[in-house]
Amino acid sequence: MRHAPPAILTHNVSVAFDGKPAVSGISASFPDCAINAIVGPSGCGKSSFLSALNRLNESVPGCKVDGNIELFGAALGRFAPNREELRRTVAMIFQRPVPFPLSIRRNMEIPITEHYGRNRQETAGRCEAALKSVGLWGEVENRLDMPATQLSGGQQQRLCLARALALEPRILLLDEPTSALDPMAAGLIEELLRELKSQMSLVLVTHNLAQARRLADTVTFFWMKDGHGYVAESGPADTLFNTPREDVSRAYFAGHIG
Amino acid sequence: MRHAPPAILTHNVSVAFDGKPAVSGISASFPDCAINAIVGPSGCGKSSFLSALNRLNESVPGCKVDGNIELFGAALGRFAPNREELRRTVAMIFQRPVPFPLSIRRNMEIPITEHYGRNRQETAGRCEAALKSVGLWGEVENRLDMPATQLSGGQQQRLCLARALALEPRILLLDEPTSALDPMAAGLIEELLRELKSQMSLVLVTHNLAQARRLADTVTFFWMKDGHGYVAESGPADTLFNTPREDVSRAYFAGHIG
Amino acid sequence: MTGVETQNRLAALAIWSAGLLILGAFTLIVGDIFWRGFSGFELGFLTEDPADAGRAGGIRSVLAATALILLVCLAVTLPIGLLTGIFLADYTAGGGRFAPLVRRSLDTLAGVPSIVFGLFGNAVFAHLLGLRISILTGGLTLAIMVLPFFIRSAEESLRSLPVSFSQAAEALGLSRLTFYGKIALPAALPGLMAGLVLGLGRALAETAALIFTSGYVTRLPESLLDSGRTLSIHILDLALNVPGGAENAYRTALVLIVLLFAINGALMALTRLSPSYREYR
Amino acid sequence: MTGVETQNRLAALAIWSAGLLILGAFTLIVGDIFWRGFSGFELGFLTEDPADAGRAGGIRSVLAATALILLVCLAVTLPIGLLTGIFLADYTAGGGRFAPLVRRSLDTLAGVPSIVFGLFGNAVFAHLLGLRISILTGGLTLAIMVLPFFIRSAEESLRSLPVSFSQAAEALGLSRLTFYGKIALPAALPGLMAGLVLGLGRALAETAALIFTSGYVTRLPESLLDSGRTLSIHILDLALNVPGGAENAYRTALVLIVLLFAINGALMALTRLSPSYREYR
Amino acid sequence: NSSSEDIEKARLSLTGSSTIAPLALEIAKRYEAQNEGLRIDVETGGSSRGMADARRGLADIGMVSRRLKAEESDLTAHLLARDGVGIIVHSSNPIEAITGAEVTSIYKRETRNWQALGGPDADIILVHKAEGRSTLEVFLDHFKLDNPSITPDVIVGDNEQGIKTVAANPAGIGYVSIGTAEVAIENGAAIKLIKLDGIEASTATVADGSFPMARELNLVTYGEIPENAASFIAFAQSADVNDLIKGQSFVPPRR
Ligand SMILES: Nc1ncnc2c1ncn2[C@@H]1O[C@H](COP(=O)(O)OP(=O)(O)OP(=O)(O)O)[C@@H](O)[C@H]1O
Ligand SMILES: Nc1ncnc2c1ncn2[C@@H]1O[C@H](COP(=O)(O)OP(=O)(O)OP(=O)(O)O)[C@@H](O)[C@H]1O
Ligand SMILES: [Mg+2]
Ligand SMILES: [Mg+2]
Repeated sequence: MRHAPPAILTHNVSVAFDGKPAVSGISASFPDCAINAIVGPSGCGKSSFLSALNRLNESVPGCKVDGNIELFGAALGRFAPNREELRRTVAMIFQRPVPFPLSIRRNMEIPITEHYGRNRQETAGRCEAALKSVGLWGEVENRLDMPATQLSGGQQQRLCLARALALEPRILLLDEPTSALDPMAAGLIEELLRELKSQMSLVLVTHNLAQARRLADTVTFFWMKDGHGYVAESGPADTLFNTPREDVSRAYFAGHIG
Repeated sequence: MRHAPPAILTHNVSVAFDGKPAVSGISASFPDCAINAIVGPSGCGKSSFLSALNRLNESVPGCKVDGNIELFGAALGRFAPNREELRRTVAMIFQRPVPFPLSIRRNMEIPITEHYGRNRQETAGRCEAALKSVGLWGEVENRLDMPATQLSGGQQQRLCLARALALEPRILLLDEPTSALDPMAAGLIEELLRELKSQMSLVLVTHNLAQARRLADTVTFFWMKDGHGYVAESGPADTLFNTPREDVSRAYFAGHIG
Repeated sequence: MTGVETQNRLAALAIWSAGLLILGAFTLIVGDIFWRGFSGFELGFLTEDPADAGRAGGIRSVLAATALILLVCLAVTLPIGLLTGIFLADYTAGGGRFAPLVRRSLDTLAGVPSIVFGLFGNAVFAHLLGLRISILTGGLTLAIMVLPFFIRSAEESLRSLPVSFSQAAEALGLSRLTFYGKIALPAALPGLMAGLVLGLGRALAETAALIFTSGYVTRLPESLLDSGRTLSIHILDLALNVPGGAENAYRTALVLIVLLFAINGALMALTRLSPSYREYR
Repeated sequence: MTGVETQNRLAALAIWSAGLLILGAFTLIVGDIFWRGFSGFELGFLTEDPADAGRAGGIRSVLAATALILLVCLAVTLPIGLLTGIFLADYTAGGGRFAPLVRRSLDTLAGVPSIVFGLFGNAVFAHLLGLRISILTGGLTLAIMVLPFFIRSAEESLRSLPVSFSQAAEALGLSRLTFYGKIALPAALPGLMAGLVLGLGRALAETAALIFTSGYVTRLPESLLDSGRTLSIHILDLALNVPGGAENAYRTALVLIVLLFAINGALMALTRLSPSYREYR
Repeated sequence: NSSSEDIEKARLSLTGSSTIAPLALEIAKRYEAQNEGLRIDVETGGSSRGMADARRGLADIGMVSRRLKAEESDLTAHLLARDGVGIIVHSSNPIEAITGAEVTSIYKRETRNWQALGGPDADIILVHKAEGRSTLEVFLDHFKLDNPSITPDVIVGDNEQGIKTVAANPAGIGYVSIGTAEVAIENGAAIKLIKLDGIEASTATVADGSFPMARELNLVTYGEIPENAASFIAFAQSADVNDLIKGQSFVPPRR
């Protein structure tokens, strides 16, 4: 009897900018229905690696991704027939919330109609469901036509989450999603992520070790050597935090370096 | 026999933007010849408070600072006769290095000639001494006329430090000075800060608890209540990290919140 | 160094003086037009056609021709200008080595004397394409003249948008069409409008390019293939060729400036209606 | 939705077409001038003064007058333009409620027909200030016309600098004079140069404003108080008033365009020398 | 379809001198009012363009603000009106009359001060027209002057510009269209027309032929004249338009 394939399986992935590698030789496996944290110091290529998973750095000039990526057991190309489909299925949330400078409603509607066609009722339904799932519905229900940029930082980030969730992704990539938010707002997002992991695979890049301790099921620890990042150690969260094998992980998790 | 006054003493300082307080009631004391860390989650007003110490937020429209600030026992106004003198004496380093888009040499020279007049030899001397003190001289000695923006992130941050140190400040404010740098570059800066504390008082805002543990002599912990920041606890680093008094500090330093 | 404070004060003085000087020049020039244009201004000036070579009557037909020419100009400038602006602002759209060439061409075109555009429009649109001396020919010629300005300002306003918008749109799997149509252009609206105002201003002020293309006729135009004169040509003709035409020249200039204010105000009001506005002052 | 890919391809097609269209129009217009201007072009055209109403001889004196007028225009535009640009870009400089007023005035001025500037310059500079119809009067009038464009583009390029520069300068206790003079203006150089190129282009292309201010004289100017005609006026005059003047009109247009290219190239080369260049493509 | 052809047929186009254009426009309006269905488009672009467009068939009728030269005899001129060119000085100048010889001597820079003519002690400021202007040709022709020998203080392009320049220079002298000058004086411009060789410079003396320095305003055609154009020219040359000609400050020719 075989296990279900992991949500994400990478083999020897490297990302280079203008020929200069930012990360290289990344082989990692992220299970479904789990929060997979990526931790490590600045500049070690966490964001670059994350963007490779939904081919978002393809539009960065001079950026080249090598290696194999499989999603749910299928090569990236077979998993999603085209880039748009891939982006819908593998959603991405950034450090700073990026609401479009439009109304809250338009922020939600534009991606929904793009992927599911123009159907007024279905769109409204999806929009409401997604906003409810991030706990924003009650707060904005009566002012959907107000500019999204007038929301607080935490609300904006939740709106961005809702915007992505409305497309029903199977994988959610998060690049330090709470590091620009105040602790209450960050707490709300953390709670949300815990709820979401029953439905999808989450990959969470974070600087905040405490956050990783609180949330992560698996941890992948990036470190730098020769000017580019690599995976120094990875595995279940417990193992990494309590009994890391490598010297560098031990020093990092004990707070001596990084 | 009286002790020397602390480098910085604030009493009931608050900073508000457009009437909305970002931090309030900050009373703190930072000794000379020490690294004083300010830690706390995002948005709790650490940067706002730091800018108040050299009146940098005076030029932000709508920003109002209240309360008393004393430097080396003298009220801010008496300590430095004017704003420019104050900025020279109380230097500030930002999260992202801000080299001016000019040559390395010009970056160093402009502030020196502004404060000490145009004296070719003295300027060159100060420039060299400052670059040496941050360990950059050997790396750039032969290419002082290359654009500063072509340096690596770590080198840029050290250039910014040198630029400030050339003015011989007595207090150095640092707002997450390593959070955008890779671990090697960050390590160099940390070492530098340790050296500098024999000559001046450093105030270091950091998100990185491990960094605070490694460097800090005193720690001031900011937390949020009612939408604005306040000092939840402060004192010697040992005390805060090992035996915090307040519940919130205990939870924060144990990694349960923030 | 307390000299620094003095320096700051001197700098502020110089900067303020420059601002005041500009405002002064503006007041002088526009004030002069208002002063002279208002004396003896009657509403009939707007509803009657010119008579006695423009000395008598009003400017109804001239206003109509001006409006039509501007519409033709806009109909060409807006789509081509926006597309080319996107082309220049967005490297992935193909810019690469080609964009600097287009940009340089535009800068050169911006400096070609308008009389050359006039001769070109006359040769190509009026005669080669058989559009005659007409509102259509004039509008097309104006469009070529205004495009360099509009494109550069469209490029600038698109370029000033944060890249995170484009990144977020890509991450949501939006097409470029959706991104530009529904997000970037609405967000860049204030800048685009400012560019449009500048472009329209230039179009309204143009004479040399129009003498040969839209013409001189003061009859009320019945179709886009009729010739018609614009406000600026009317002013020029009254000032240069019609003895005793100065009064009506100033009145026409007054109308033109009020029109400019109105267009400016209307476009800004439109901009303010968009939810993108608050973000970008 | 594979429609998205199709949409992307359609968008790319439209955007590229627009770029090509602009390049095509440019080639047509500038090519036409080159084609006609080159036939029978001799170097003597640049070193002789016009003869026989411009039909014979060259354009030496016209070139000289043009250069002088541009210099006067620059000498006024640069300082005032930069100061006002700073005024508008920098709220602490005093902008506040006053800046929008100045900005609106500039937009309006940009749309005032140039003939009005001509009449204004004639009344104020030539007669009221007693500068006569002269190169000085022409240059000053041009400066007023070009300022709105230059200021707006100076404002834009200053505004596009990261605020962190200004913040860092303040943290180092630099005066505003130092900040603008040594840091911001050098950093904004590429944008400023682009604005200057546009402004100079407009100045070179202007006719209506100069007819009443710098005049028609084709003698080699001996002082700034002499009258002198610019290349554009020469072209206009040859095209409109001198039977058989078309050939030399095209030759003059050719010279003007080559001049524009040269100015553009020179300013860009200057920009590339500055260390700020690499940061801001 | 045939109706659109009819419209094509019933179109008449004029182009050329910007001096004549306002007058032609008024005449065309009146003629259109009398001939339902006919459209006359008056365009401008200068005398030389008028001739060029007439030759190339781009316009039915050209407008030329001077007598045709010998080498332009391929075109047929139809005299529309006359325009006198008068000498003007500043209104504060006591000089009331001038002779041809004095004008020649002033423009040759032999006479340099108004005192020589009994005026104030002030250096004469010479205002001259740009080359290619028909007023200039009339002036040079009348005084048998050679243009390159003249070194004026100011060169102007149009009549309005000449008037503005003299009005601003108390020591100025210039020559402009008499009709235009009369209107300007009526509107308070600080200039005056002075007698030339004892003859009053006014539209009246131009009309009766006694004022010697004048130019022709012509309509020109090339080759066979279409019927439409011929009847318009006939109308434009009839006494029916005298009021319009006078209205534009020109002088109707003796018919
Ligand atoms: N668009 C780009 N062009 C060139 N180099 C880039 C680009 N993006 C990233 N890099 C380089 O790749 C390396 C890794 O950057 P990346 O942003 O992936 O690191 P990170 O681990 O996410 O850091 P942080 O924690 O600061 O976000 C860095 O050295 C950076 O300079
Ligand atoms: N220029 C400004 N205008 C208005 N509000 C501001 C401004 N700068 C900061 N604030 C507000 O003040 C509060 C504190 O911000 P501040 O940047 O001081 O926090 P911080 O602790 O430094 O956060 P971080 O760790 O993210 O840097 C925030 O709520 C922020 O929205
Ligand atoms: Mg990152
Ligand atoms: Mg901060």
